[in-house]
Amino acid sequence: MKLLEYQAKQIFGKFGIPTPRSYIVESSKEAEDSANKLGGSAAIKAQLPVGGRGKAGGILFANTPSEAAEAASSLLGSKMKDLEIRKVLIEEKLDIEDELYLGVVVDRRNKSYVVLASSEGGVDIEEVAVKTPEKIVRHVVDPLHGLRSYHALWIAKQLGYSGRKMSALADIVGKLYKVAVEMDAELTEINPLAEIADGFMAADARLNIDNNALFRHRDLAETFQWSESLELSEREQEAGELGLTYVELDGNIGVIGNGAGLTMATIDTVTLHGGKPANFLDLGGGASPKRIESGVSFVLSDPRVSALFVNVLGGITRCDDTARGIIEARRRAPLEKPIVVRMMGTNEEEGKKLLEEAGIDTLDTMEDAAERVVALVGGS
Amino acid sequence: MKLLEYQAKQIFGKFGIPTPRSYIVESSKEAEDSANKLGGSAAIKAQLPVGGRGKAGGILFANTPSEAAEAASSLLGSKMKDLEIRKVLIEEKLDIEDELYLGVVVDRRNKSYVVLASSEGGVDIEEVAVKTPEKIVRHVVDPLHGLRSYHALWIAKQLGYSGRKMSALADIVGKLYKVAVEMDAELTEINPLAEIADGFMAADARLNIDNNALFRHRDLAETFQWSESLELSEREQEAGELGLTYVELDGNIGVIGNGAGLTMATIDTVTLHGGKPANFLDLGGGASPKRIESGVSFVLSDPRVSALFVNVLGGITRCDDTARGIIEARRRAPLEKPIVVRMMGTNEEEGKKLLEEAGIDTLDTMEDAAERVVALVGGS
Amino acid sequence: MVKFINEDTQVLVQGITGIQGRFHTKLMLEYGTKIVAGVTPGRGEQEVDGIPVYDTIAEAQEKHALDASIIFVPAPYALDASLEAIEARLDPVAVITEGIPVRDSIDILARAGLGDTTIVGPNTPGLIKPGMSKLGIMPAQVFREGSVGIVSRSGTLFYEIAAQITRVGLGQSTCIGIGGDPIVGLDFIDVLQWFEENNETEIIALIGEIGGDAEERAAEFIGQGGLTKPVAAYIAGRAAVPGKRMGHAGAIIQGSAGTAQSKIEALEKAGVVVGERPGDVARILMRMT
Amino acid sequence: MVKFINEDTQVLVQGITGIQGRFHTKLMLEYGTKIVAGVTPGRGEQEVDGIPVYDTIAEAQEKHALDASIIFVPAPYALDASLEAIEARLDPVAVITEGIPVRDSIDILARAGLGDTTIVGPNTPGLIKPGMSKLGIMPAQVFREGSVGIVSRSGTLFYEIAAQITRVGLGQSTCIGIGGDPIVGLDFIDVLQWFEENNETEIIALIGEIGGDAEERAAEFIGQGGLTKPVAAYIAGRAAVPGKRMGHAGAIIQGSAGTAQSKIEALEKAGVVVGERPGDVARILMRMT
Repeated sequence: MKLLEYQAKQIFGKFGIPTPRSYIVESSKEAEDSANKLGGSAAIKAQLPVGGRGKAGGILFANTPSEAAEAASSLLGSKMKDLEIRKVLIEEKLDIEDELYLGVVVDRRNKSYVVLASSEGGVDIEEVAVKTPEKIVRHVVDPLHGLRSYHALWIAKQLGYSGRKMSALADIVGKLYKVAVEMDAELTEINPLAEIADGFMAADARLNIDNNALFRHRDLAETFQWSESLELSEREQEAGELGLTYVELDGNIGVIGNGAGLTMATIDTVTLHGGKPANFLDLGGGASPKRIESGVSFVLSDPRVSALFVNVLGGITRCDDTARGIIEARRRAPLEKPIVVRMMGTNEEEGKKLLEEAGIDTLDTMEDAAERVVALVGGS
Repeated sequence: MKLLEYQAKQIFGKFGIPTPRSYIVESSKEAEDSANKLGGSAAIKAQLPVGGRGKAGGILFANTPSEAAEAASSLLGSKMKDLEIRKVLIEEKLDIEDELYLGVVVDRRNKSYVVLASSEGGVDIEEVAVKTPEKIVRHVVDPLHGLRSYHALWIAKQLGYSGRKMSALADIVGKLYKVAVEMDAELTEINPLAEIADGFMAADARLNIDNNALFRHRDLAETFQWSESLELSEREQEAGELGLTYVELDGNIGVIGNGAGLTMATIDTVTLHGGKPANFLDLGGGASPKRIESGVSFVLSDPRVSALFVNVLGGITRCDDTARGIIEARRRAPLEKPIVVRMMGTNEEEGKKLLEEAGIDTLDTMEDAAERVVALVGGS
Repeated sequence: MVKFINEDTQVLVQGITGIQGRFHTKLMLEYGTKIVAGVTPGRGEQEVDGIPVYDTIAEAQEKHALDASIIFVPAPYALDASLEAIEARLDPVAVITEGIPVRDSIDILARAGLGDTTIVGPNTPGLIKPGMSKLGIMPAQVFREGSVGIVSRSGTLFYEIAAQITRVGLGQSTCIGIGGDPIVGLDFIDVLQWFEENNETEIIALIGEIGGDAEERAAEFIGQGGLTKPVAAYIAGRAAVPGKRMGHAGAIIQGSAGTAQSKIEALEKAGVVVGERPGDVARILMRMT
Repeated sequence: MVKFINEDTQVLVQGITGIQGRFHTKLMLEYGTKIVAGVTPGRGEQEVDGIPVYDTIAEAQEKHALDASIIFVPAPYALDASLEAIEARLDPVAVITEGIPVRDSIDILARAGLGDTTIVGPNTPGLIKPGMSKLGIMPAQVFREGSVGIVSRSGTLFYEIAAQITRVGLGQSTCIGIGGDPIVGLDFIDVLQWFEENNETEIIALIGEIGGDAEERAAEFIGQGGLTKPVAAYIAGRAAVPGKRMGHAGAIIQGSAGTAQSKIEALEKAGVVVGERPGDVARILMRMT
């Protein structure tokens, strides 16, 4: 789950990270009032979970409250990267001396968190990593000890600070790590971290939370809904409500598999044969006839889909159950979309027999089935 | 710092440990109202940091609000173990099926916390430990892992519970450990932990907090003042304000030393020679003349003190500084109380010379000095 | 180094009273795995398929000499279940549970490292030595004794390829699913090292997918001579969309990192033959024998 | 086992810029201790008595080969300072700081155990090898080279008895203050074991006090033959009041536990000669030589 800037900043603030004074608003009138409270001038920032907002024109500046109202009005309701701007953040302008980067991410290789810091802030850190990797300070956290004050000081020192500013920066590093751990963050980032006269301030904020950990953050349930609604397509949201693991793609061949790897491989194979998958739908392990039916119906109901490819490896999932689910879905929605099934494993013969009786194509290998389904929609 | 029952219960409650409904009151009128809110019958419990309240008559029971008022009025203002009862807790009566003991204490030997649990609750756990040690379940916590759910379950199982009650008990064990760690407790205890029809409830609560950790619990500063005022004598409180490490004893020989061990040994030696120390006062390491003067003046001002024994081992603390402090204290309060000084170490000669000039006795060994001071107050 | 179970290994099932736990306990018993006890907190004193259930491992250990564990408990309880297994010095511990928070996995693995416990997973199908025993949830019928070692991040794709290997007549020595999460215990390199030393394994199938750089690291290890046995590989997710999680928590292309292309190139550079389609793996292996 | 400093040991002072740190750095340097660096966060790039100061140990280690550390930082920061020393693999680490929360001490010692770092203290005067070096705050003039090993929970009482031992002409081999807190790293038994193996130590003085059961455990160790060299002891606090803390955080009689009487009886049962007065210790030791 990706939090919006203002949500991330609220959480950062709770952990004691300095953030600029700001107001979140949904109208130009509120924007004007807020700018007034901030003393007239302000930054007006579109709240969307996308990178590169600045370049895309999502951050405007105003010198007076009326300018702020105008800026807010130009942003609100407009679209950026296909998403509608519904909220803007009205924030005090900072007198920035320098811009740093600070992030805590999951480090797969070291099986821990890694703190990344750079004196090159305000730009894409991946670019910095490619162009000037020596400008990135990395500290892999030992999970048994956590990030201690002396680690944070070392990081701040590596960025070239000493004395009071070093201590202030180290304090923020320590708190950002605390945010990462306590909020179960996949990524937490301050970019840029603004150096100002008497310290530092989080000028921007990113916080992506591990969906698997939401049971520890029940207060974020509502935020989660909102975040899903921004990130996912309508069909993806519907699939989520049905409990299906579904990703929308832009083709015309519906793809259903059991298991993430197998479903990915199915999509790859369809693509290799010149077909264009319309979706990725993983039924998961030990799917029941009911679940299979629900998945098949969901994909068939997609107007973009001209044919469906179901690829099931029977292990815990039984082939006869799969067949029954498919047949039931077809019975309920008697559309003229062809279905190609490839199944193998537990109760394979029984499943194939059921499908044949229902007039549904079955093939023995993934390759053959992929070829057939591509041919059915008119080939590559 | 010893918290009172009601303070401990408030904290336990915050950590999710079930506690009875209750009201803390300071008048019989409030007691009546509270009993009313509880449905009429109630337990009325004196709030004092002493053990064995029940036996001493500090816990009364009422079946009606007016009985509660009467009970509260009999307790409030009365004394128990020399302490005045200023608050009583009005608490719902529990329908108790069984009483358990649950505690978390610091385990010096294993350098960790140890969880103690017993099916023998409501009685002194030290007595249980002596008489029927097999009835105490002990679990030493590995500080690197903490007390995990499976440890808590094991403890609950050892007490003879299974199924839902085991889980409920384990939950409380886990939370009590959390209280111990997060509150920096030296001792945290539920005795008795009442087994009721649908679970367990903390019928009593003890929570002693490590004074060294108060910097992490600033919200308890006020509680600390109150707690000190209950536990310490007036002179001990005054000494505390002067920053002196002082314990009041019941004799007539003032004793001042530098370092806890040396001061204890001084008291022992005075006692061995038949004297009765009036106090323990440890100047600590590297005491300044100012600090020494303050300590000497403080002890001399005690009307019970007939003679003073100052025993200083000069290391970081200098003997000449000690002498100057003593002389200045004597000058400011020219009482006719004899002072015996034994000093040794850094600048010993200079110190002795200064004292001799001021007419103050100095001796070379602790033993001789102890003998002399005992003789001065009239021997054993 | 990876310890493996054999016919004498006494296995504990954590979360044995749940639907998954019950189901797979039965299947593992049928396959010959020596399951001697189960644990589900609050469900002590029951039985599942004749296996006694305890509330804690400590109690189970009073009655049984336990060696290895397989964990089916729901994600919110998997942290403590894993730590309990680690503290009880069980090894290996296969964590089947899907959906464990990354923070918990980090914690589990750090503590496992203290006592040198091998954690397989989380989010793994487990491991199987065909014909002898399995500590996992894979369908037994697709495996057959043989000389191919399989290591995979995926579950069903792993069975798919194993089935094809079996069909071409090769069979498998040992097959290990390392798990589809971003953070897993046993990784490709650990397993490849073990295959290198394992006499029963002659050739290896490596099944990877998009996300992270586990395959690139494996390629580096192979390229540096860490593995001398021939490897055939397949990488799922060539057609995946960047930024979208493809089912597995770990299967996501972030920015330009974790693409199938990057993994395929790295593996090929290290001398691994990478198939275009899953079916290619068995064909390539056949050529290698 | 206890490592000790010698003339080659390179010592770090943590909290070197504080009043205590500065003062004792000077005294230790005068005694011959090879202090090579100091650390105070936020005070890097300064100097104390010619010793360079760094913000972190990591930086100090880039310039110096550090062996041991002595810690003077205020109690609220002692946890991190100790962990920093442990992580930097310094050994031994003498924690002079008084008033550290027990919870922090527990944490420090648990983590020290992972890497086998010896923590002396907290709330200790440190250790001294008379005539060679000291890692502590004891006044040097009361010590002299000799054959008595001293181990003590107390500070000044330890100096008092050392001075008397010196005065009777015996001198000391090695003296270690284990600290006056309830929870300390190095304890009586560790030191007694070390004395048993240490050729320079012929007889031993053990200085205990009320609170806890460290002396009883030492007595048990001696009684079971763990120590064969003769021991003279003194226990402070015969006249102490139960329930009152006598200066040291650890010096408190709780209920019937931790009394001087219990300790004296245990030690005497183990064959230790216990003096009634501090001055008795030197006299007893004289008779033992």
